[in-house]
Amino acid sequence: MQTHQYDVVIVGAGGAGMRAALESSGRVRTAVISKLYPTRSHTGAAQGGMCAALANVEEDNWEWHTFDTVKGGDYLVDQDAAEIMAKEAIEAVLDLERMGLPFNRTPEGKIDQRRFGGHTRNHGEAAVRRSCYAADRTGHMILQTLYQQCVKQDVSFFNEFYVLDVLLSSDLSTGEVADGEPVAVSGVVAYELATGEIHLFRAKSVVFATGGAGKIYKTTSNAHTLTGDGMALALRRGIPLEDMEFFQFHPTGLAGLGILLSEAARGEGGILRNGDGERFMERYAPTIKDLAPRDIVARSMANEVREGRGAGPNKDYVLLDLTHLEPAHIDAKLPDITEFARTYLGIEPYTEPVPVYPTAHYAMGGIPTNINTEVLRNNTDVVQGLYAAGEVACVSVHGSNRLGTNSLLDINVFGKRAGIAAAAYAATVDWAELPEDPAAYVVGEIERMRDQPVGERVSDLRRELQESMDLNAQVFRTQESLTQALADIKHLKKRYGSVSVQDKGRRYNTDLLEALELGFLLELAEVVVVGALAREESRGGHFREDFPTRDDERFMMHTMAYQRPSSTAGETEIRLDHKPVIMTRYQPMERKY
Amino acid sequence: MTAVVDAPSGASPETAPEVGAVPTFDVTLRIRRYNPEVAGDEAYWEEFTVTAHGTDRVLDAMHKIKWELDGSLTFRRSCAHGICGSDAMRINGRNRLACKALLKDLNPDKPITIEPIKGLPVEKDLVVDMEPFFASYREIMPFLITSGNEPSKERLQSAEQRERYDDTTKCILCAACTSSCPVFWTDGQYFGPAAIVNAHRFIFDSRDEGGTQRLEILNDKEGVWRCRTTFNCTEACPRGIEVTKAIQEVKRAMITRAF
Amino acid sequence: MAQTVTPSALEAPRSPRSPRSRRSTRTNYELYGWVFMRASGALLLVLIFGHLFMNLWVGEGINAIDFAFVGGKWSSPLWQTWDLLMLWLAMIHGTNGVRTIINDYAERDATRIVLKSALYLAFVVTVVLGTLVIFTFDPCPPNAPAELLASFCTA
Amino acid sequence: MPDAPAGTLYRGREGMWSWVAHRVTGFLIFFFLLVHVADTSLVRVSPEAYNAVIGTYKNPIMGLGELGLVAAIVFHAFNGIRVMLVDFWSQGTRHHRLMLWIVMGLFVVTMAAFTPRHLMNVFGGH
Ligand SMILES: Cc1cc2nc3c(=O)[nH]c(=O)nc-3n(C[C@H](O)[C@H](O)[C@H](O)COP(=O)(O)OP(=O)(O)OC[C@H]3O[C@@H](n4cnc5c(N)ncnc54)[C@H](O)[C@@H]3O)c2cc1C
Ligand code: HEM
Ligand code: SF4
Ligand code: F3S
Ligand code: FES
Repeated sequence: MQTHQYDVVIVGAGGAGMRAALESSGRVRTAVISKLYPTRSHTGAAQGGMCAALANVEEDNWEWHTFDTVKGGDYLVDQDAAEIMAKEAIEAVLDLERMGLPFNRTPEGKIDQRRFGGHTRNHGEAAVRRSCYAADRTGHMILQTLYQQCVKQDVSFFNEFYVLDVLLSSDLSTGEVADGEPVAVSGVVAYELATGEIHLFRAKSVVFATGGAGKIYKTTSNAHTLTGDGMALALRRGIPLEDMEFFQFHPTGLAGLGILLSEAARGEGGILRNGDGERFMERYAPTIKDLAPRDIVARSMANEVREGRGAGPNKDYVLLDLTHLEPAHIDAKLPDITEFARTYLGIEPYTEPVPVYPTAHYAMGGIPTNINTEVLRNNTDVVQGLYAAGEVACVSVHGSNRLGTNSLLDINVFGKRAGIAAAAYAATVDWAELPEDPAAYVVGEIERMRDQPVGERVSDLRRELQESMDLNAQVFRTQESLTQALADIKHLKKRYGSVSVQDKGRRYNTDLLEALELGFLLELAEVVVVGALAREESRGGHFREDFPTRDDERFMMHTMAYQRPSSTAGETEIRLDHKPVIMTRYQPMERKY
Repeated sequence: MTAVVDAPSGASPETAPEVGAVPTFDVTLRIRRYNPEVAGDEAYWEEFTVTAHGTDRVLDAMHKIKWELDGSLTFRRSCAHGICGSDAMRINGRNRLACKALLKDLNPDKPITIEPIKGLPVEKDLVVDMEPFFASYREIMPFLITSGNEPSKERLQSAEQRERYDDTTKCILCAACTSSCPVFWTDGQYFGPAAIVNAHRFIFDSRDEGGTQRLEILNDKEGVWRCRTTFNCTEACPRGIEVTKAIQEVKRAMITRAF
Repeated sequence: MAQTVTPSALEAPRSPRSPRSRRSTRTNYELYGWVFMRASGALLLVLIFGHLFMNLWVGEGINAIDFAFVGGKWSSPLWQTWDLLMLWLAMIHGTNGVRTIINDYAERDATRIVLKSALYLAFVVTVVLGTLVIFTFDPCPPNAPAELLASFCTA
Repeated sequence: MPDAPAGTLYRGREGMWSWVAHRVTGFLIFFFLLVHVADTSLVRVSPEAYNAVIGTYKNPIMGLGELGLVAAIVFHAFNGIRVMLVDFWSQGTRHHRLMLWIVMGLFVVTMAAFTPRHLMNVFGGH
């Protein structure tokens, strides 16, 4: 085992992680640990844009942006956080431009902006052009630009190191640590892919920026590597997860594949049509039609298919029609996504509509944090020195449904805040005590997995999990379907105990890591389903057919899910608690578009 | 979409939206394997046959092998749709991204050969050491260099100025180009096309002031002058970047500067 | 503590950051070489095609080449300059080209040095020899049989 | 750890193969040039010596070799022009493939004109 010491350790080198690193590495000794080379992170897949009320092309202000965010999130948004995000958005975009990000430009040479779902002028009057973009590769440009700046600042990266444990000064997982008692982070344990070696990183501050968990579903826009590691590690160590039942299904994934076609396609004028060629969004959201927020569009699409108005031989998808747009316009604004359609479906978007269907896209929930990105271990206490930002975190700026372009914003605004806060904290404190034998847990897990001579195959379990989640916990949910999903997960968790890997080697043992990632997925899926079962209402990304309306009376609150030992020895269960929603300006209204 | 599965194993036809009726077919993959931990240290070929669907890519077939036949098969991958740059490999003799190469375009009658990209040390199976590649990238100062005070707003740039370097901003650092370059194969010292592409991205950015320094770095004896315009890089680039064109523009910029 | 021991055979194949290994050579030599290859190539095109045309095409082609033919050509300053220029340009162009090839394929420094020394030696010998021949050439050497010489020698 | 195993031949396209040919022809011409200067310098020794050596060029085998050499020079020269166009003409990289076919066309035409005449001289001669 090797030991390293850094003031700040950042886990994850996506947009949030690198944005934090840029702040932190200039102030204190910082290391960034990432299971992928930084430029392979999934931030690079983001297409459409990053919004900020720059008002470069039309009247706009951050207050409208805050409102849209709150309304888009179906009022489950913490409004103080949303306000911060909308305000700091402007500087966040300008920061990136000054770092060299090649935004598309207006005729005056300023950053160009375009429309995006749910972003409106003056509290819902009409769609507004708020999304700053670089063709349909905004995430790619952000990731590259941040990495470039990290190269400039000579940030220390540990690439292809998998963080598998976070070390805390007390064991929270039993639930026995009293509220108010101080708990601090002391480091992380990581596995080096190249050698199979275990590394202990001692740190004063740890920032989690490990991204999303889309792989709990089968059809997803997320990368194979988005297995929710950070969320699951926190959960195992007794930290709660907030609002995990809210998972966003993006309306326009390539049918059957899940590869994303950005909302920008509709922002630029694309239209959704059902099997009869009807522009069905006119029925569901008469004002902003195809640019309604994602939960509404995804549900409308699924409903069209369910009611037999789908397109294609099996009537199981709808069509995204770009054929009325000028090919030159498509090439200028949407080059990548039209190429996806060509490469993967053999469809020419100039002349043919593209088959699309909702795809699992974004985890609104995650590790709860306050607006300073400090991780909460209950409704009020923070874990000292532990921070989280990006998709892994839940500051709750997205509530129950994230607006398009708000995530690239989130990772920049809160990534920056996390970097500053983590460095500031590290500069003031001493090293926290390391637990005894800090790597024991990770070593044990790995050895158990490697030593199991024969057993269940990782891929079977993962496939069964993903299929059950797609079937039972997707756009439409019922008590019955969720109960089924929970039973499936419980069963799979049992079988996971006897999973074995074929590759017994040390070097580049990706087989072993897939097995560990499956463990994360199973635990997160359980949290999603348990939360969804308990939330007997429909709100944002969570739609219960047996409870089709929003119920502010009972459910205007965040879900806090804790993993605690269950009565059966050696097993755990999910216990739910609640946290109030922070409201400042906007009282809940019916959400109409 | 609300159906409840009886047995979780059930693949449900009505929830798997597939485009038209896709025929299945068998493909054989001939994969260059290398395990650093067994004695002998020799790379060898191994063949696997799997059943594939119409829209499957090479990556899907490789996953099938890894997940169902041989868990020790090792390769990098992440996004699975050609934007993260993890899975550049040599497929039927040419560099491509496994996640962008459709099996049906590859003549499934013959085995599809898959090898690691050339010119970088192989670590295991298809995984190569990317560090030399990134080292070259870091050397060309791949970041915006400006002088003077930071403006309070954005720096202005016209649409034409933005267009000037658009092509080279698309790079995902997959190394398909550099490892397809015959000059890079020889001794691995050449900066390689990817580093030049990324230098180009800044040299031709109207906001950047570090062009001269970058030109100087690439004027090195391992720099642009080693390029012999073989165009392998341009053919290999999964992002459709006109790599050779970018290299030539850099060369011309140096000539203009020198005379 | 469950210490995972890494066998020495499994040393980390790479460190988080590899040091810069390249020594930079910030001169314009490669640039000049590159430009020269092109400029000389363009000139050589004319020179060599002219040369080939005169020697292999006009008249009886290769069969006509003998001492008398050469003597005839080099008695004219035009052809003397022509061939001299061609010799020098082709030798520099070719030597620089072969140098590139050696740089590409000879990986070990020792091999490089040996091969390049041989190359430069060949260059010097050939250029000196060729130049001397062109300048010191006597089209009508005394004591040579007249039928081998150009017609003007006897005139 | 072996460094990069050779694996199969890289299946490059026109650009790569034209470069291989350019390199091979350049290399060949260089060695011919060394020999050629050496034999020509025999003119300094004596007319007899020169004519004796030049005489050996006139046998059919050397004649065919000569043909190969001319082919090499012609290809190298024309392709050299193509390389320069790729270097200096802003549209060169887009049309490099077309230009290679033009090079090949010119090559064929040139060789078609030269070959019969040369072979007639070599074989039909004295
Ligand atoms: C296809 C697609 C399109 C999108 N388009 C948009 C858009 O247009 N606008 C918008 O605002 N949002 C968009 N999003 C959402 C947004 O891109 C993501 O939510 C955001 O990029 C997440 O950034 P992140 O930094 O949190 O995580 P990521 O970029 O996913 O980075 C995660 C990092 O954590 C590392 N990591 C993970 N686990 C471990 C571990 N165990 N140990 C060490 N390191 C680990 C990974 O290596 C990686 O570096 C899109 C998302 C997708 C999938
Ligand atoms: C007939 C006119 C000629 C032209 C137009 C010409 C042109 C060129 C050009 C442009 C190059 C550079 C290629 C590159 O950088 O990729 C080159 C390379 C080269 N030339 Fe010539 N050349 C000619 C004659 C010759 C002759 C007579 C010789 C031999 C003495 C020669 C030997 C070489 C060699 C060895 C190379 C290096 C090849 C490489 O690096 O791949 N050339 N030539
Ligand atoms: S230029 Fe193209 S091939 Fe080369 S690294 Fe970038 S994306 Fe990959
Ligand atoms: S393959 Fe290599 S030789 Fe030049 S054109 Fe591309 S860098
Ligand atoms: S897996 Fe990301 S590019 Fe292929």
